[in-house]
Amino acid sequence: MKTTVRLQREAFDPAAEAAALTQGRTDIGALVSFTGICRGAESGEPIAALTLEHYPGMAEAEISRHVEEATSRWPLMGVTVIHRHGRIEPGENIVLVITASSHREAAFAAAEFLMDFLKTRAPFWKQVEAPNGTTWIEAKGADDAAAARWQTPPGQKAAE
Amino acid sequence: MKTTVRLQREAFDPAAEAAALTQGRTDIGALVSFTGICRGAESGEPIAALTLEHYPGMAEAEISRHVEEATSRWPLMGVTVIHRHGRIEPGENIVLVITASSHREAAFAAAEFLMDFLKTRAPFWKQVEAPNGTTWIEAKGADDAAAARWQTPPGQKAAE
Amino acid sequence: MSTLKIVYFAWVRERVGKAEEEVVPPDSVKTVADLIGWLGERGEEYAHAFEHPKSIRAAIDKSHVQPGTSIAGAREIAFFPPMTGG
Amino acid sequence: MSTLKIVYFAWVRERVGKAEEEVVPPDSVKTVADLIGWLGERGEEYAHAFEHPKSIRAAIDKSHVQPGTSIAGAREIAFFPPMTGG
Repeated sequence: MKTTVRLQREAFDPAAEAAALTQGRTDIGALVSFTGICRGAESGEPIAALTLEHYPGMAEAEISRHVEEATSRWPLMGVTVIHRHGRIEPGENIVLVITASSHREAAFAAAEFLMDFLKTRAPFWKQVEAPNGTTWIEAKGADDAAAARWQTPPGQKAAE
Repeated sequence: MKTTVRLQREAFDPAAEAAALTQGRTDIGALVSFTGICRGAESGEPIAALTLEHYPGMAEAEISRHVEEATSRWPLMGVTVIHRHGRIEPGENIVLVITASSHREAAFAAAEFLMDFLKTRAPFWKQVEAPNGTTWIEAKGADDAAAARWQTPPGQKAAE
Repeated sequence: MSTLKIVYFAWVRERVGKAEEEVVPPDSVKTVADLIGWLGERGEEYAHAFEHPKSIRAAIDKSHVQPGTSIAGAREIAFFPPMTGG
Repeated sequence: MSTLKIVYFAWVRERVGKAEEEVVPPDSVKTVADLIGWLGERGEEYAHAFEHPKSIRAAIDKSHVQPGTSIAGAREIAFFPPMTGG
């Protein structure tokens, strides 16, 4: 099991990360990659950039915890999660989740699980830089609902 | 809406295909990529290669039909499906599905939908080349069950 | 009935021993299932290929069809095992 | 009670006007909710930051906690809006 969790200001290269996960292996049959990209508009209004604030230490710990949970739930052969912080312009990547497994079901489920938890539990906050000032993006109920899909397995502590 | 459907003998480059889908756009917020890879063992036995046979004409038509269905079900901004045929060795890519949308839910759902249908409806057959001869891979009931998740929307012809 | 092109794939092709052929079935052959039954009586290799009709999938003019589908007007009928692509 | 490090993020940080501070709450402050109530009375900027306690999330020593969680033994308590990463 190869896992990578990184928080960084710099851009990342999804292809290089995928290659690092599969390199030299012939047991991986399915690779799912999710890339979250900064859009040029929020609520119909053009934006200049997003600034991502995060809670150092907690962000990494929270992501690592969910990566561990994913690897205990599904038969994964590799997981990579990279989340950027700082200023990000439209068209730039924000977040990357890659999951590798022998079959597609586990790879898809784990990638969705990780994204749902990144959206609702990882301590990051997006601020929008628009022509008329800066505003904080509001959390969406739909994201909480998506995260709630992943019922806590019996015997584990329920999500707080 | 940018859609690409290709059947080919040659290897493909998932990163180049993803770049082609997102290039010059700032309305895409979520990019999901699925890569199916030839594993080095089948049912616990090492294999030398897979050979993928397909039904020319029908394979492309069937994939295009499902790409169209995906774009009518989810608000997608781009879809790429590439399926190889011929001889493929362990570690090589077999199939690529990329979906782009403004939000992750649509991108994930469409990618899973397309993979479930590629597994069960696209006319491809995998033959295993092993030390002791060649055998055809048997279809899995689990794949049919996965495809059955995607109920036909009302008013449309049920899947045959 | 006029001439019909039949194409075979994967182990159906291997068992029949050819990738395609032209046949002229009798008028009594009206459906895909009828055609499977008629082909199955053309010799040992056909009997082997079609011994388990439930394992055979069919397409008319490159669209999936069911055993009960009429073959009237068909130009090309394909027989193959359940698909294993992706 | 001993000294407690409080850290703020996003609009909670902006409203309070600082990213972190050290406080010594009275012994009557036992839970996260108590602490929010106590901080909210420290001035207009705090009142503004904590005016809707339901919109405030908290972490003790970098783990999510609920309003009813005891702050006994905490070294660092963080307050922030619902997360919007990913």
